[in-house]
Amino acid sequence: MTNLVEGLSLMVIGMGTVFSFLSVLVFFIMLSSKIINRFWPENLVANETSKNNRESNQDEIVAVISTAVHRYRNKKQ
Amino acid sequence: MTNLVEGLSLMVIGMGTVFSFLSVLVFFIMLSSKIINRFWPENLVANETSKNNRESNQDEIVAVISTAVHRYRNKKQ
Amino acid sequence: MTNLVEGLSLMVIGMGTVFSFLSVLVFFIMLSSKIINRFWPENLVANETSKNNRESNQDEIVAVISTAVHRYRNKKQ
Amino acid sequence: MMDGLLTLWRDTGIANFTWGQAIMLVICFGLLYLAIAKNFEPLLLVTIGFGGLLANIPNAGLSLDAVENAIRTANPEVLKLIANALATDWSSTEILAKAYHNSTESQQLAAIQIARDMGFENGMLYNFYTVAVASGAAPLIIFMGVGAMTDFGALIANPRTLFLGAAAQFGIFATLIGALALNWVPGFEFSLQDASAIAIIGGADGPTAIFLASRLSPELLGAIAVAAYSYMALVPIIQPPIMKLFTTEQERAIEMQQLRHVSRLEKIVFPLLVLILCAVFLPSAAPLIGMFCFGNLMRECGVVERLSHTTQNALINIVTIFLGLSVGSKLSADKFLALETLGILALGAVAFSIGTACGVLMAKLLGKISKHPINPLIGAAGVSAVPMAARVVNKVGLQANHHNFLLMHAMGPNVAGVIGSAVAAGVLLALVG
Amino acid sequence: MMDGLLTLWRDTGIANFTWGQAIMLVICFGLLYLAIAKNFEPLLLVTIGFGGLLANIPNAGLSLDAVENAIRTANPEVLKLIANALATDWSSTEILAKAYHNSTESQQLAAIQIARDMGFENGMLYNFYTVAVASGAAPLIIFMGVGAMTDFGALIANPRTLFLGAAAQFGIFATLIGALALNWVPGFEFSLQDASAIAIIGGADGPTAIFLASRLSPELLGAIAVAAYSYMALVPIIQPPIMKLFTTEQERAIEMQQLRHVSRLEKIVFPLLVLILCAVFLPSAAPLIGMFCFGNLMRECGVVERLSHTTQNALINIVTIFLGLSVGSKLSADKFLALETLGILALGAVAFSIGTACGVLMAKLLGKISKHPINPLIGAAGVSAVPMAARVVNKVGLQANHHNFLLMHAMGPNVAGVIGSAVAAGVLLALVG
Amino acid sequence: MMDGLLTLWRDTGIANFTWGQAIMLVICFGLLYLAIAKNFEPLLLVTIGFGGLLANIPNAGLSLDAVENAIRTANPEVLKLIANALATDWSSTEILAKAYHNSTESQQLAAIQIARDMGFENGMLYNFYTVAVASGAAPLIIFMGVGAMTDFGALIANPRTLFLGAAAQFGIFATLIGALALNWVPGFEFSLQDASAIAIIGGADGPTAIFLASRLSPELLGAIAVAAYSYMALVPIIQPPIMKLFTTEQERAIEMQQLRHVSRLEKIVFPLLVLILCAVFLPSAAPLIGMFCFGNLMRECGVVERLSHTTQNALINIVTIFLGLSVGSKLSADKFLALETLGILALGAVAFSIGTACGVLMAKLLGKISKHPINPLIGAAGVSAVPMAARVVNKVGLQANHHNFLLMHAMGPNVAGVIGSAVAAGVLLALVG
Ligand code: NA
Ligand code: NA
Ligand code: NA
Repeated sequence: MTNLVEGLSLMVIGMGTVFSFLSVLVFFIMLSSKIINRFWPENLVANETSKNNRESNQDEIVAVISTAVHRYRNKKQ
Repeated sequence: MTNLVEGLSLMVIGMGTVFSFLSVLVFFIMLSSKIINRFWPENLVANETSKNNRESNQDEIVAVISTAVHRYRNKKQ
Repeated sequence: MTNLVEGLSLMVIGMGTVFSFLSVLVFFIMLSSKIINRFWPENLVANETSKNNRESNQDEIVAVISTAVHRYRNKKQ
Repeated sequence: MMDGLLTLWRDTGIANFTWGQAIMLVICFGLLYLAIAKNFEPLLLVTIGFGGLLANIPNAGLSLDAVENAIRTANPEVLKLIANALATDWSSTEILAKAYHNSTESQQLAAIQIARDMGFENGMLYNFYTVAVASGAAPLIIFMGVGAMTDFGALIANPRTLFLGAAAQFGIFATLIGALALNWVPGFEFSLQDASAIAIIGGADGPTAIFLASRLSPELLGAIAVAAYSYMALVPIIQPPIMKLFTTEQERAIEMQQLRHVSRLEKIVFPLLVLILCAVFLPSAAPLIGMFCFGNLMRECGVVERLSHTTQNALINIVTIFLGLSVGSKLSADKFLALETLGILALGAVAFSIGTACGVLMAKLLGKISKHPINPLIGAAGVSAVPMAARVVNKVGLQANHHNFLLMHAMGPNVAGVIGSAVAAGVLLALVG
Repeated sequence: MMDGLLTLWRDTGIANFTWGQAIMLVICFGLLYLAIAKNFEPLLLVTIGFGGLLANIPNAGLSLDAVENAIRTANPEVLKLIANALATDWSSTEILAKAYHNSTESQQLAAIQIARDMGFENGMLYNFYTVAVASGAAPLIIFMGVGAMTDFGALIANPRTLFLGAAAQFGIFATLIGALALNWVPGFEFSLQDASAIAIIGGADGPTAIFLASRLSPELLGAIAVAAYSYMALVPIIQPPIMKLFTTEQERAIEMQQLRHVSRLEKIVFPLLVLILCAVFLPSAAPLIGMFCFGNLMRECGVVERLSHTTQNALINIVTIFLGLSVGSKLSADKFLALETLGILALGAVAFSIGTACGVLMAKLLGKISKHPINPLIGAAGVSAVPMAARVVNKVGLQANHHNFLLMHAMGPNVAGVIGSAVAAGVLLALVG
Repeated sequence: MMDGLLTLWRDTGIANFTWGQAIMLVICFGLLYLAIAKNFEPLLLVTIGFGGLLANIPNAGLSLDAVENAIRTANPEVLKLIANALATDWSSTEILAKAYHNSTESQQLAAIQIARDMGFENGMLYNFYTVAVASGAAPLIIFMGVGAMTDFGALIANPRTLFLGAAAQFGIFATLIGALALNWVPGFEFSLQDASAIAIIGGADGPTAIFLASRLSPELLGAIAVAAYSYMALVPIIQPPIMKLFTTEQERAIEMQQLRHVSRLEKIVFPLLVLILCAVFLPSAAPLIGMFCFGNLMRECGVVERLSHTTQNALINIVTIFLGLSVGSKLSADKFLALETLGILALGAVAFSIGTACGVLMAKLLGKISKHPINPLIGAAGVSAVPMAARVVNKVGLQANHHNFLLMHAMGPNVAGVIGSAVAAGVLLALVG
């Protein structure tokens, strides 16, 4: 019985802590996102360009190979 | 001398155990193989088809590339 | 003060040891290089041939692929 | 030579099998079957199952320490010396074993020295358990690996989903009450520690459950770990009916807005933020949350890719193998084949169900006060069970609306659940540990 | 400053070299030469050889524990305190070292505490040895890795090849007798434990030999491991003449039927089957066979590929490095440069030869009672030494018949030999350990 | 329930923060910033920095052992029992903690047993530190990995660059004098051990510095490791002005001859040669040089590629993670926020500068007596800091002459510096340890 009471108090404290902790975390995530996106915004264009460059090279290689396969198959028929 | 006798008895018991153990294992492997192949036979065709599919794709790629290499070399000459 | 004297003696012994050790090492490296290159010279040609073989295969593949890419691009234009 | 044969016979499994061990072997084969044939959390259930097999080989003593192995031989002289070291009398080997576990560290050391002097040694699985689990290292390293494999982008893009991860932890605390209430049933005697360790099953997070159980209730570790991983594997069966019970077809069809892009810097700051909050408000959660955040920082910071790669591969795999074998070593008949295990299994199911329901209800509440539409299904992912729960959400969502892809939205509450249960574990450690 | 120079000089290797250490260094360079230039089992012989070099650096004490390092300094005050803790008198450092090894665990602990209080520490190789070999962990983990790398398909397709693996173990037990008979030669005093540890060289299986030696006769571990790996590397030289001696050209030319396909389920069931038999009949073989089967199950079950991959790569490589260094740490002059080592080397050669002969003879017998033709050469693969022995069989077979590819057929007895020697090790552990 | 809330509050970080911890957290965030944003030796500074964060979480006790954690609670009964075991009185927890560290091994064991009996446990970082650093294992394994990653070709082609690596070690011994001289400043009290551990920062080699500090001055380990890695990261800023101060534009423009081809056999013989010299002349350097040569032999011998690959990847990465966290665990406020740390940082900068200058001057001297032209810049690479210092040499060389590629020539002195500082560490261990 005393244990059950202890358990109930654990539940209240526990859920309270979980909610408080995560609420504070929500607040700070929002705050940090705002600060970061205002003062150190990610240069999306630059990033994606360099990424695109790399990817487009790969795309081209894929394109070349698949074209080669295609032509080869057509020729086979 | 007593050690030698002990050694001989170790040899008899040891080889006996090794042979018994592996004989029983032979029996159970055969039994399990029979049971498995009767009740849960591996769908070889399905398996191999899917495998073949994968492999045939690879084969085709290999074929394409080697053809390409070939043509390229012939052209070079 | 005594510590400082000890430190000075450590410095002399230490630098002495470092220099002696590395000097002996210099000597033995030179000696071993001479011995090795006289008695067990590396068959550079053989080595490089086998390496070249492997590499030339790769070179050819690279060449084939880049040619394919080239032709593909020219065709595209 | 007859002596030799007799020794060998007395040593065989047939001559020493107990019913309990036979049943445990069957149970462990069952775990292996579920893992291999049904793909139930195979990484842990294959290793735990096999560890359980090894632990229940009669007369091998793989999961016993040197003293327990000495006691197992039941040689009166050996027993007398050990009883002497423990400063007790002895009438049966069981009583002596119990006395050994209840004696002080210095008495235990004396007993170990005597057992070693007589040539007894720790079993291999006992050594693995000591190094990997009793020290707390293995679950924490796995947690670091999980951190290195987790992308918090979805959570940072929509931080309010943290509330869903918080709500789902109600499963933990409700189960705690349930475990204590079970004490009214004759045969159950869960201490507050036991109840807390059982409750954490509701966190749906393997390493957290093993870590907490190893601190609070090592005796129940085997059953708790098996229950936790089994229910995590059963998420696709347990959750959908509950999700459907608490939502209407219409609610399940709600489409959500695409998540915004999250910058690299936001992702780097996130683990540091979580760590600071943990340091300020809940230091007892520091081992779990600290290692998790460390793994995640290695992932996101972009300058230690080789460490992050090894953490996600070789290191977590090696630790998983030894963690699984060690947990399996706790699947001994005398501890697992007890009424408690049935209670733990029942409570685990309750914990998952309550957690799911609370997550869904919280999502409904959140949907009412939010400007953007929120599909209540994503609340179910708050129990963690990453990434299975999020996938289940996606599947149930698609059933209601063929254009409704909830996977990314469910990843937010899903990873929030991991943090939530680590926080809950921290509270339990602080107040009960 | 003169003091410093003197200390440094007294510390140098030149001032402390003993003949024994110089010879051991030459031997270790020999092992490295064989490994690097002749490709003799390089994974183990490079690591063991280098460990041996490190262990024989005079005055470095890398393979000594704190107390041995304290005794090595020969400072009378230090020796007095240690002798006091061990409750003995002392006249020479050798006698004190011996007393230390023969004293009880609690006396040893007292001596260690005193040595630590005076600033002495365990050598690095001693630590590696304790963690990797004395605990039994490293050979078992390697065995798990070997299990994960072994395909039992050939054995399951033709289970009778297990008899070949059984017959080849006769080499073990014949060597056991040989070792005991050697006691008639003055200078040899092999106990039953020593003889058993030596005999296992005939099992042609590195981790099994190291594991058994570490349990039964740690003093001989270095020589036994070196002999085992050396002869495994010499299989292509030792076996062919024996194979040819017991077979006719005609027999060697026998072609065998292609092996049937083995299903995935059969391969999954196999390790579990072996484990059950081990549990029922020979629990003392459980550590070896258990870990081996665990590795094999991870390989075959198909649901834990990432664990299997790590076991076969990062994990087994890491453990190999530390196992090799640890074994090498046992190559100290006082233990290796003894008459016993010559005896062990001679016995090892005998063991391999007898094992090979028995395997071949058993294959001839089996061929007579079998419907399908059996090439007696494949019996030679029964000694294990995977996969070298099977390759040798293939080569000798091709010499007799250019269309005779025996490799796959030899893999059956080859892996059977691994199980056979693990079983033999279990028997020896049960009766002699 | 009020009790519970109170316990939780008393447990929080806010209620327990000390100024020291807060400042340490800021410093550790600074280290993380430098590592992530500025790419300063990120592998070590990310892990050390995060370890430091974890160690300074108030009330978490992650870097304390069981007894220290027991003392931290300040429960009078607990303190009384521990003081009893240590046979001391106690007035404050600080005094008791000090008494614990100064007591004998057997008293410490008694105190540990009591703390364990009362349920206290080692913090996670303390366990990591014990296994990884106190044993000496982690820095040695890292050194093995560095050996496996180092190509000595450039050094073998031009062995005289070893003299540059020797000269640069003058930075170590000059710093030693400096540290002892600092004792004249009130507040500094460096023992000879402390001074030696600090001096090794001038070796510009992380694992060597950590290994030596763990042997000679564990209290200063945190500050020394941070200083060593920070200055290694600052090499591109510290070295160029010194290099330019001691050379003329003309000297910096000197072009060097292409290095000759070095055969595989020469590369195999090299690590064995270094090991033999170490065994003969300086056994106290055997742990460092031995492991380094072992790694290099695995790399070059060509027959154990799988071991070499794992050593360079999974193994070194795993050990780096735990080494970093362990070193970070030593960044506690009471040890780091002391006047000593400022002294260490100042001495470290001096050490690097003197080492650089001596290397350059030696290169000028060598250039004068050599037939082939030698660019004095390559002497700066003799401090080690592989490969950063060599890159800096290359860059400064290119500034003076656009066709002057010195990278390969600087690699010789660069790796010579690694051997040089290992030798210096051996001397210090032999004379001061
Ligand atoms: Na959770
Ligand atoms: Na064998
Ligand atoms: Na250096």
